[in-house]
Amino acid sequence: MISFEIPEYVRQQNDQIRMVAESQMRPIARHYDEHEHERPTAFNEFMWQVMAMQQQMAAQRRAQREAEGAPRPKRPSTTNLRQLFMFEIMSWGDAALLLTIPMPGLGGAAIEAVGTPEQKERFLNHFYEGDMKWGAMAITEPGAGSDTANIQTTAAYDAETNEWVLNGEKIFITAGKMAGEMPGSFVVVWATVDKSAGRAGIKSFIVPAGTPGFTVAKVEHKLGIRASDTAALVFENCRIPYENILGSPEVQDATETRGFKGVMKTFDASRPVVAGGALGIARATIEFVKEKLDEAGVAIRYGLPRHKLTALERDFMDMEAQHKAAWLLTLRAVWMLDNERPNTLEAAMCKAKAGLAVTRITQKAVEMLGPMGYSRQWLVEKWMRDAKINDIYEGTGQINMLIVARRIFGYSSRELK
Amino acid sequence: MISFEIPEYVRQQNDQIRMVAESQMRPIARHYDEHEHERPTAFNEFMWQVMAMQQQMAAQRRAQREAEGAPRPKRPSTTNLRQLFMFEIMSWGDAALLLTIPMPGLGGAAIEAVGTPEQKERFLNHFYEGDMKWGAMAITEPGAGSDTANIQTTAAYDAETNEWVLNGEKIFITAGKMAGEMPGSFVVVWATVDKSAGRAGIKSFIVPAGTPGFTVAKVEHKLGIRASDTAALVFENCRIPYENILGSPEVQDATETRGFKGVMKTFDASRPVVAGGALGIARATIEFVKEKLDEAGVAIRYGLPRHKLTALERDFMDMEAQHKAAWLLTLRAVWMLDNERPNTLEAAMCKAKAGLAVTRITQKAVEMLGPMGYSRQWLVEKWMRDAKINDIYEGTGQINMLIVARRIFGYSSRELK
Amino acid sequence: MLSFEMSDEQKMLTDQLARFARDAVRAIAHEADEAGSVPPEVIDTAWGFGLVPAQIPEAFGGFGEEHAALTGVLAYEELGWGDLAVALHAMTPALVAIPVLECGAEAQKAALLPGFCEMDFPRATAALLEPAMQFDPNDLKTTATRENDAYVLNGTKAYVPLAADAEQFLIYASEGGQTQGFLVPRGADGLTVGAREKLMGVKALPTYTLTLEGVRVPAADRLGGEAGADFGRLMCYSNLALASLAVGVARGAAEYARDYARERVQFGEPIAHRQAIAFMIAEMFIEIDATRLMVWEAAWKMDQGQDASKECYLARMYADDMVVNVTDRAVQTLGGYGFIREYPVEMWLRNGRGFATFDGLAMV
Amino acid sequence: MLSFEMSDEQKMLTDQLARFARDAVRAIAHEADEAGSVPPEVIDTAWGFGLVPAQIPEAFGGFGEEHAALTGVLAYEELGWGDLAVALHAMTPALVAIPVLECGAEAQKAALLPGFCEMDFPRATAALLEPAMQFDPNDLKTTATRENDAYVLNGTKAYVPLAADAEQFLIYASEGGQTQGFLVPRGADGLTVGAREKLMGVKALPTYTLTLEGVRVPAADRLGGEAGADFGRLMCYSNLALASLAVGVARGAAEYARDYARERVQFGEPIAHRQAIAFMIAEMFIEIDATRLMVWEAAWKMDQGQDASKECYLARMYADDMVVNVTDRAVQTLGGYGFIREYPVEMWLRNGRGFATFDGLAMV
Repeated sequence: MISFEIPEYVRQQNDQIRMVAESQMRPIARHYDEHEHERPTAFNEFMWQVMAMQQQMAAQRRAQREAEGAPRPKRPSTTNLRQLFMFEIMSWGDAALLLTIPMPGLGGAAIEAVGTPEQKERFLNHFYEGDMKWGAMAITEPGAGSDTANIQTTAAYDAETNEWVLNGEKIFITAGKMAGEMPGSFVVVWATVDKSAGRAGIKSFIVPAGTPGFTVAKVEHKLGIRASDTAALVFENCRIPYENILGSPEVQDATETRGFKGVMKTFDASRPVVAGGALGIARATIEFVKEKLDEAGVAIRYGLPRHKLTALERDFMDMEAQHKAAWLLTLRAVWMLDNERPNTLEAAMCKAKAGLAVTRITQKAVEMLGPMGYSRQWLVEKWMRDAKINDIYEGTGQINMLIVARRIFGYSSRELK
Repeated sequence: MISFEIPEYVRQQNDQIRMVAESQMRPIARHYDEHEHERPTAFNEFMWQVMAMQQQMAAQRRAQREAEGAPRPKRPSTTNLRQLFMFEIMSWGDAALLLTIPMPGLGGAAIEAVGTPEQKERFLNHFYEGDMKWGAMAITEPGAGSDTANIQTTAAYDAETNEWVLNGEKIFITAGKMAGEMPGSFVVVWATVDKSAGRAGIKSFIVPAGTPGFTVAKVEHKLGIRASDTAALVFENCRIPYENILGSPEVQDATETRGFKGVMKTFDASRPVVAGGALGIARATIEFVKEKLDEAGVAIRYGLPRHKLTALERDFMDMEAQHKAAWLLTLRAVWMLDNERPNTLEAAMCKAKAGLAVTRITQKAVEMLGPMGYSRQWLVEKWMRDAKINDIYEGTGQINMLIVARRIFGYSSRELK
Repeated sequence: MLSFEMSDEQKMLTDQLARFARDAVRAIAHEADEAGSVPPEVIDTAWGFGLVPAQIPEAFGGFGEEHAALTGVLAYEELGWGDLAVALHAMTPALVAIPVLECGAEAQKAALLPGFCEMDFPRATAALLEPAMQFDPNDLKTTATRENDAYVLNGTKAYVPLAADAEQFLIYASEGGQTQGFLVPRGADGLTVGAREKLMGVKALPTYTLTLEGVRVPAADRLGGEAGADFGRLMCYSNLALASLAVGVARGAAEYARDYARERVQFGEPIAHRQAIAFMIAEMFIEIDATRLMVWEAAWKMDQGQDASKECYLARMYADDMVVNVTDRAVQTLGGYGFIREYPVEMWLRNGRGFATFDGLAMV
Repeated sequence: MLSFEMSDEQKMLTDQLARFARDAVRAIAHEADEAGSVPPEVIDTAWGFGLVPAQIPEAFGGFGEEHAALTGVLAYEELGWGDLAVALHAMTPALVAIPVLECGAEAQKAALLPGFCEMDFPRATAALLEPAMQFDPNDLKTTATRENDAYVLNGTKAYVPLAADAEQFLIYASEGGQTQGFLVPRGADGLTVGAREKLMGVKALPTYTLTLEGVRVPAADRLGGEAGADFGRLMCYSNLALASLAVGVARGAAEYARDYARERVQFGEPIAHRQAIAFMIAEMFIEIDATRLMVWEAAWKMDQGQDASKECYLARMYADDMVVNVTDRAVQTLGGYGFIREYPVEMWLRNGRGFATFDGLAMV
């Protein structure tokens, strides 16, 4: 049965996250935008404790259930749905601060997806113990943005020491500085073990923070999401144990790119979440504009014929509709994920739409609010700057359109370049 | 000196054309839309006489000048500018009827551009004498729309009879039925003399109406411009004299496609004129909407800040601005032509913009006028249907964008496909 | 619990409708557009799916399922995919049945609903639109004035489907600034069915102008009787119906453009190999999916008994714009062929452009 | 007679400005944005081109050419191409000079215009914008009330460029619903220059809030004196200035995106080989050219003495939208690099988004 009902327990969780977003993020959002590269340590500590506590409670619940021999409650998974809401609401709080939170992140997601039990034990199971840690994913290189098959970072196997030796440079790594420098943190690095094999040669490797030869070369100054560090990482003869490779080390022949595709699959999960983050900014913007219109005594009159609307009403309704359209596409993509259906098309659709929608909504909002919209006194101009990354990372709008088009036509990347 | 002043004599000519458009075209526009394939004979006869008279007067002026030994008045050419206005205003009258007017048309333009003196004497100089005649240009084929290099119609030289033998099918030929059937009329047909030579093998040939083996196979039923016949032409062993070839019969090697490019050059002249036709429809629409808004007491208030505009005002201003933007691009393209400057980029720009603008303007107008806009009682719905062809013929919007992009990047058709 | 999956019944229904749309409707759509009428057997088959009787209580002869907007929009998308004129024609009786079902007084239900549960195609239609440039369903020019135990109707209506054959009219008029419906039988004094209208699209659907000159309607025949009708709610059903039909039309056009782009070879390759075409079509599909989901969500909210007027309105506005863009881009994809009436896309553009105007021409 | 060609003088001027923009302005633009100020020598060089003195009659110390909006928009496009903040800073004195030149009483011209013909950068600025969400230049909240032989000004102004250093202010206020200008010297009682503002863009341009508490202005210091000023005409000059600056900013972004797309290799080829990128950039150039032509036509009409207020207004609106779209697409073309402040496009987007707000911040 088609239904748009969000389960009560998800809504309760959302209410809690909303409180955090409102009390912990909004008040400091402007400060960390104006003070780029300053670490929001207090906020991070707070979140660290919250998440550690949640982990403990979840573990206790699991233990108790097992002790009682009670079966796991039988209901469809809502893991990704909850993840989506978490991202949406915290991004509503502040998209940049959200990205600073000590979490396993996309690197963790990759380990979760294809890691061995030992890898999970080493890097994930005790993540929230002790000091704050970060995980990151390092794919992009100066010469390889969307073109991941062209990755130049190499991982050479040294049989003598049973180690991988990494060499290369990664750029635009979200939380790369934290993940690269803070003890216990790690970065999942894409590298090729055989350049001649193309995609089939690309593997990912877990590189712990502090590994000799692994340095944070640079932290970028950015248009938006300034509180979040975006780093360039350099690997110079960086040696990691053999068992830090994710998935099989074997290079399949060029037509067999299952390994590569497996890693690409993590995008099917991450794109809707990123879309949700975009839509959190969009919602914040719409709510803020509405609040200001209310204060100014400007009502939005739904139900009127087009010719009776003001330009402002039309703009505002367009913002709402764009947001709703993108949000429902995103909900669909995570629902498919939770229900274990292939969602590559739908994930790319929602990401493309959300990236465009949030760009359009926030840019329009700045205009609608006039001299105040353009001023750094209000957060709308910041949201416009933060928003733009959503049409760029996790696949630019163009890359996502390409994926959508290929799926619609059933084309390979050779047929539709 | 940058100036937007239109010379007085051009404006006077425009006033005359406007009277024709208003008195001869507007009153019968709906009738010939509703009665597809019915010939607007009276209108055509009228225009035939007008144009014949103009030709005579021009000839007389020339003769008198020569007799008096007076020099040709020295001023920049305005041939294309006047052509543009003629098309714009008559298209404002009715875009479909405009295309029915007995004229040498694009076929004549090709002869004018690259024909020999003998060809001009045979097909153009006495065009307006005697019965009504039509000229047409036949490029498109079922398998070759924008892809003119892929033309399959063949022209084989028969040395015995010193004739070209044409075989193939042409579609979407504007005025193809008239040009193919009315005595004294002609069609300029693109055909290949050597398929292996690609573009270099493509030549154009003048095929007189009534040539054995040349038949009008079909007249299309269309969305708009219904008064204008759009025909499919078939050539079956159609024999024409050797001297009916336009330009050199030699096949240059594949890299030397000057001949082909020469013919493509006619687009640099025709595209701005077609853009002008599109903008005539756009202007008619904007004026009509304005009239109806005036009648309804709805004012358009220029100068207000955006947030004080109504949605209708914003839409209407957008229509005006889109029209103005496309019109100025078009004016520039013809000015360059009249001043003998290369204008391929500018011609493609104005065509692409005008096609989009007229589509957007007319589609929006139908919506703005509500139940009346969608009704066949008013002409706006017809203008929307007529308008659409402008984003399709003389190069679709996509093809024109491709030309613009190639020029901007300095790319060949191999680099940017 | 969140789900994007139809129930088994919905799947069965939409499968049936999709087959009907593909095999029976598409086959006649072009001819119907040119001829200005739909073959009656197609209408009868469409009506035979029982979309309306299904929702009428058993007491009135129906199948007694609930009035479900969500099922309605699923069905309408399939019908719209087949042909808009056929869909509007076949579902014209719903323009009376749904308002009576939702807002009718008990006596009105008893008198009228059984007529919608017969095999024969019911001869009932409604009149909301007016021949004005700036039409507002909440500010009608047609007036209803109370005179003793009757209302007197004056005004002109337009776009009244199937009016020439209708036995039963539901006529909307402004009663002191509020839009209310009035049930008027054929032949009422002062009610004149005018000439058939000529429109840009939906040419296979006969629509008429209606003039009302002092038409007296007994007070009991006001929709909803003493209580009157909740016109806002009816507009929601209309908005949903139109938006889902728009999704159907757009999907038809997008699929056609996709298939054409895959087959049409230019410059040695299918045109779909070029990003300009491929991205255009990708965007069409994204927007269609987005609109569909907005329609679903709004319909679901209606069915939950929540106020969904904003959602229905926004979904409709979004759909109005989307369907014009998508059908226009489909014409563009076909190039010259898009302009030729032998190919269906030009008709979809003409039909698509109508949605912003079609208030009250469909009800789910 | 129709022509799209600059005069030789205009060509020479724009060539000079283009060189200056390329060599001197672009070199410091990023640093200026980060530092929040422009090196004074760049401003002095810009002022040294004499754009303002050129238009001031010889009697007042100028070069005595006519006030030509068309020459102005040509110059402003080049300056905007260089850097918007530098352009706005360097041309701030025009915010006083042009209104005085166009609308000033003779005494006002005599008193003030010579000050704009010196080598030193004139310390003059104007205040139109207000710190309100819904700002309307024709409905100011700052009021001017006549009291005997003076006007009393009350209100708050915002976005006043270079106010901290200004000796001379032109302050716009509502006088009975009509916007009029008032010439106020630094240090006038009740005039307070507030804190420097923090804006999203044009960060190198210092702007300030201004508060006016009972500021008394002699009646003779109302712009235009007894006759007052034609504010509508001044808005035309402002609209033209902003629109041409927007064309400059957009052209800079489009050219940068074009060059980047030609050089950036992905999937084995420059990204410009892909239609999605190539068409996006083609559209940018079409829209830039279209906007420029609209600006030219409006400016030409102004210079012909025709009423061009509609043309100036529409050109500005078109330019406002165009520059946001173009700069946004430029960021998009650069992908991740577009988001990094080392590359100039993100600044162009921030600056570009300001145009819809910048009423009265430039004058041609």
